[in-house]
Amino acid sequence: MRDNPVLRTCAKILFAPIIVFGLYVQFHGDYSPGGGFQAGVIIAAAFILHALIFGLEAGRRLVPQWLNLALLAAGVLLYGGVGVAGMSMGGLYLDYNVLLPDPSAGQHVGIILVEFGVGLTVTAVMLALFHAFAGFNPERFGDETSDEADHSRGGS
Amino acid sequence: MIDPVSIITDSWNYLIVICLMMGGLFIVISQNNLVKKLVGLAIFQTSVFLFYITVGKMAGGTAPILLDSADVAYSNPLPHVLILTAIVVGVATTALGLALVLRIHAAFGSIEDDEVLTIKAEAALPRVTRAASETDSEARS
Amino acid sequence: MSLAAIIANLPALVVVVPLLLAPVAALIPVSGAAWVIAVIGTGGALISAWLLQGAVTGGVSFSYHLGSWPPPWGIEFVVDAASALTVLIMAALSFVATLFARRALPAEINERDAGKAYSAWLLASGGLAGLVMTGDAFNLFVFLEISALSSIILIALGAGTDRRALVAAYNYLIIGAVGATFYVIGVGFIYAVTGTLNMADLAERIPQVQQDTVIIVGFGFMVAGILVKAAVFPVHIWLPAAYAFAPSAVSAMLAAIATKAALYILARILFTVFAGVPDVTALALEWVLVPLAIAGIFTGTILAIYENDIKKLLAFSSVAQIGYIALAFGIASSAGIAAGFIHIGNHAIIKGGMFLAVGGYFLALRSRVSLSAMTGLGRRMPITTTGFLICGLSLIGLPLTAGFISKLYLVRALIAEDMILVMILVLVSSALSVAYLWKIVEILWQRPEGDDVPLHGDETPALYLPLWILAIANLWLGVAPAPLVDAANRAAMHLVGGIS
Amino acid sequence: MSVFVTNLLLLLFLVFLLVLVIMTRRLFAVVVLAGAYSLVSAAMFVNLDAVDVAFTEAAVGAGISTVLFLATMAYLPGREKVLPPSGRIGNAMAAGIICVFAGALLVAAAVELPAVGDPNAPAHVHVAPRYLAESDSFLHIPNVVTTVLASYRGFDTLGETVVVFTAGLGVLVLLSGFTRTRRAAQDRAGVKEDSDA
Repeated sequence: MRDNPVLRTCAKILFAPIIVFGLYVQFHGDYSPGGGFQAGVIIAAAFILHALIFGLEAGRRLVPQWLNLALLAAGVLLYGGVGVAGMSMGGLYLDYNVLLPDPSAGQHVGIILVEFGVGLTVTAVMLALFHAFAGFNPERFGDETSDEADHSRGGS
Repeated sequence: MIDPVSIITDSWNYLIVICLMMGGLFIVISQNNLVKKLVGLAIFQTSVFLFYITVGKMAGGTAPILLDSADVAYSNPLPHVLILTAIVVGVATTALGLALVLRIHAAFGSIEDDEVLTIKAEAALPRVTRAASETDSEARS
Repeated sequence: MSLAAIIANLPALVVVVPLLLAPVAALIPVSGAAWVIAVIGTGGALISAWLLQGAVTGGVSFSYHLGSWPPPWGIEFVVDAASALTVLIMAALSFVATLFARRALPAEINERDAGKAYSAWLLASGGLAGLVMTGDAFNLFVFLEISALSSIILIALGAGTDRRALVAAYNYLIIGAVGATFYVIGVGFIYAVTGTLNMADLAERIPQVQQDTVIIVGFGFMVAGILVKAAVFPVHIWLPAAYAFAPSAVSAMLAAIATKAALYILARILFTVFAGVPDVTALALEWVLVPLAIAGIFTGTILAIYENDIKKLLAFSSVAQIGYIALAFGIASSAGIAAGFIHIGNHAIIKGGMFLAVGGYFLALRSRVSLSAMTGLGRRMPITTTGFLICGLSLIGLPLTAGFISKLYLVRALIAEDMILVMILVLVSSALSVAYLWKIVEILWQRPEGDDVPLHGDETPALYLPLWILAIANLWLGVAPAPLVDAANRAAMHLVGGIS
Repeated sequence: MSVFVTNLLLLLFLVFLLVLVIMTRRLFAVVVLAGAYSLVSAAMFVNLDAVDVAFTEAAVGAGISTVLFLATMAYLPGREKVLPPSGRIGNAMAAGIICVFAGALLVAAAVELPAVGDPNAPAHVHVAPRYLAESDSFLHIPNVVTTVLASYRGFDTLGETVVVFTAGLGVLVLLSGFTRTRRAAQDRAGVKEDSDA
């Protein structure tokens, strides 16, 4: 699959438009169907396509595992952080009204931020799931070997 | 605007959806294969989603994305929100379940419930027999 | 953030602090540092829960509107005598278990997974707290899943010492998901005839609903789902394996708090949400919950008598103890519900302490703790064993221990309702529980036939201090039970008095 | 009327797919059929005005779930084991009794439910109208599902994000983690002993 020039070219051409479409779904969720969750799946699909065509290694170079884990946490923290911001600005948890002087505008900002948090986490999780399943090595867990062999394998 | 015939006839929706739910549950309980159990669970949950969305449907209504004209009936957005959450929860459960299935296969060499259960059943045996079967399995590996 | 803001937001902090520290812990590869995050998370929750309990002691109860949206449009947290007490018990126990986890958890898994394990740990404790606080029927499902998925991760980590943990985790996942889906079906039917998800609003609207069958079926499915999570007989089947094969620290935390949250929800659904249809709930209590509870008490006790693996034995004993709590709720009188809450607290410290002690044994033996492996441990690990014994005596209900107070109030409540036969059954089962405890005690001080099994390391305060905190709590609550009993009485009054 | 006909057709198609899933023994086929089930459900969601749900179901149920199932199947035997008829029939009987009982209860309740689409059903008149009204007048966001999801029930969605995070965490621990499987009663003497001193 990796040596097929048609697939490689298609993947290169499609990569950016898929992400752009994902961003559209993310930020246009106020007006049309869509939002962070759907966008996250779409954006992850672009990276998964890349990894399918160019290999898991190349995919991991594009988004290393530490970055993936960081994004995973960042989304939850962003969402939760918006809630904490609401608290610290005198409102209750997840109160968007207090984020800006105008409650309606505050709601807009809050909704966009939390949807972005959802999108971030979902993208990262989908990518992590793909890499974990595709890169699963049953040998690592199959039977006990010495712990030296254990520690020499893959980094986190 | 409301078609009375469609209201009467649409009540069948619930009945068929209940059949679908129970079909999914049937797979979860009756099947022996760990992957097929998860498939059944996904079908069970998807059917429950259909039930919720049916509750939210309003006859002659449209999707709850507001239009400029005033006299439009919208379907209930609340079940949609609940089900969006539930779908995500469902896929999370499926992913974790599949990861467990892979680990079980790596550790036991089987994804059939009865075979894995047999190995588990050894644990219920008195200590002596269990120790014997453990040595046995180690000798094999 | 100002102090005033913190105090105003205490109900949210109980849940949000652990949940938001979880992703932080996941990023930390160093076991010790991740543990510090876990201590901050559970400690923060404990302080918040303590302050909340202080606030409701004066009889105040209030609702916290998440996102400032008033219920039933938004989601609310309910802070009252019942929820504050339950959440305080759970926060305290998960904090103590976290102290124990410092040494115990990294020893049973690979240390490079410790950060993620502590993350799951925080998610489980935050998720269970959310379960208790929330006043929204669907939000409850979300927390049900957070706590279930994170518990499954923790149980599966037991594969580091025993591969059967994977099967236990898978079975819990399937059974738990089916239970949660039953709950969602129930909520869906109730929603279709009431149009609301808020529990207080549901309680108001349910009596006005004409469609009786929908209410009965919806109620039945919701309760069935919760019974699975609470591990009430006969849907307890996931519990023994899950507790037996999870890492020791995880067993201790789950045994202490996981089923307690579900039992509290059961009480809430029975006595507040469906309070408006008393004939339905009375029927369910009398013909379903009480018989199941008694069956669970005897099944659990008898299985425990014949079990050799000590963790499994304690897990079977948990099935029996859950039966006592369910039975107490089944009495449905104010005194009965109070007895239920007393036992929620006491069983948490009893079983939490016993699992912590077994964790200590495990780390010394470095193998599954079976009865034969425990031979003579009483001499060689006196501090751990004494703590274990105190909790054990409390479990069978010896006077001057917390367990005695539980039994006392349960028996009193049964007598007050003229349920003499049930009371006799409770006493018989208590006598039976002496059998399995005595079996353990005997072996602990027996001289081994051959040489002693070599132990790995001496007893360290890191392992026995958390145990002793709980052992002393057992004695203290046995001698001076007033704080817990008063709080439980207030909780019961609040639930039976309806939502005011 | 057309909504009803399409619904009925889609539902019957779902029943058909379900029967196929139960009958099929090749796990690859089962997994693909389950994906098809999700996709048809998504079509049904569109038909019932739940466009956001349909979008998600198509992307997640039919997309990600199927990919994960297929990825798992790559490591596993492709056929399920056929039990001896005694065991198979026993399992099916037990499951059948539970499902028929639960299904009968649900049917008894379902016939009492407000008719599908009844605009006066409690679900339409109680809580939901405020969302529809306020989303326009106060929030100025046309997609009501987004406002309810992110604002009114934003805490649910935080929980949902946490659930996704939990699943990601769990899969990472289970499939790319370092805790190896051990068989019963294996001690770890000398491995971990001084790691924490």
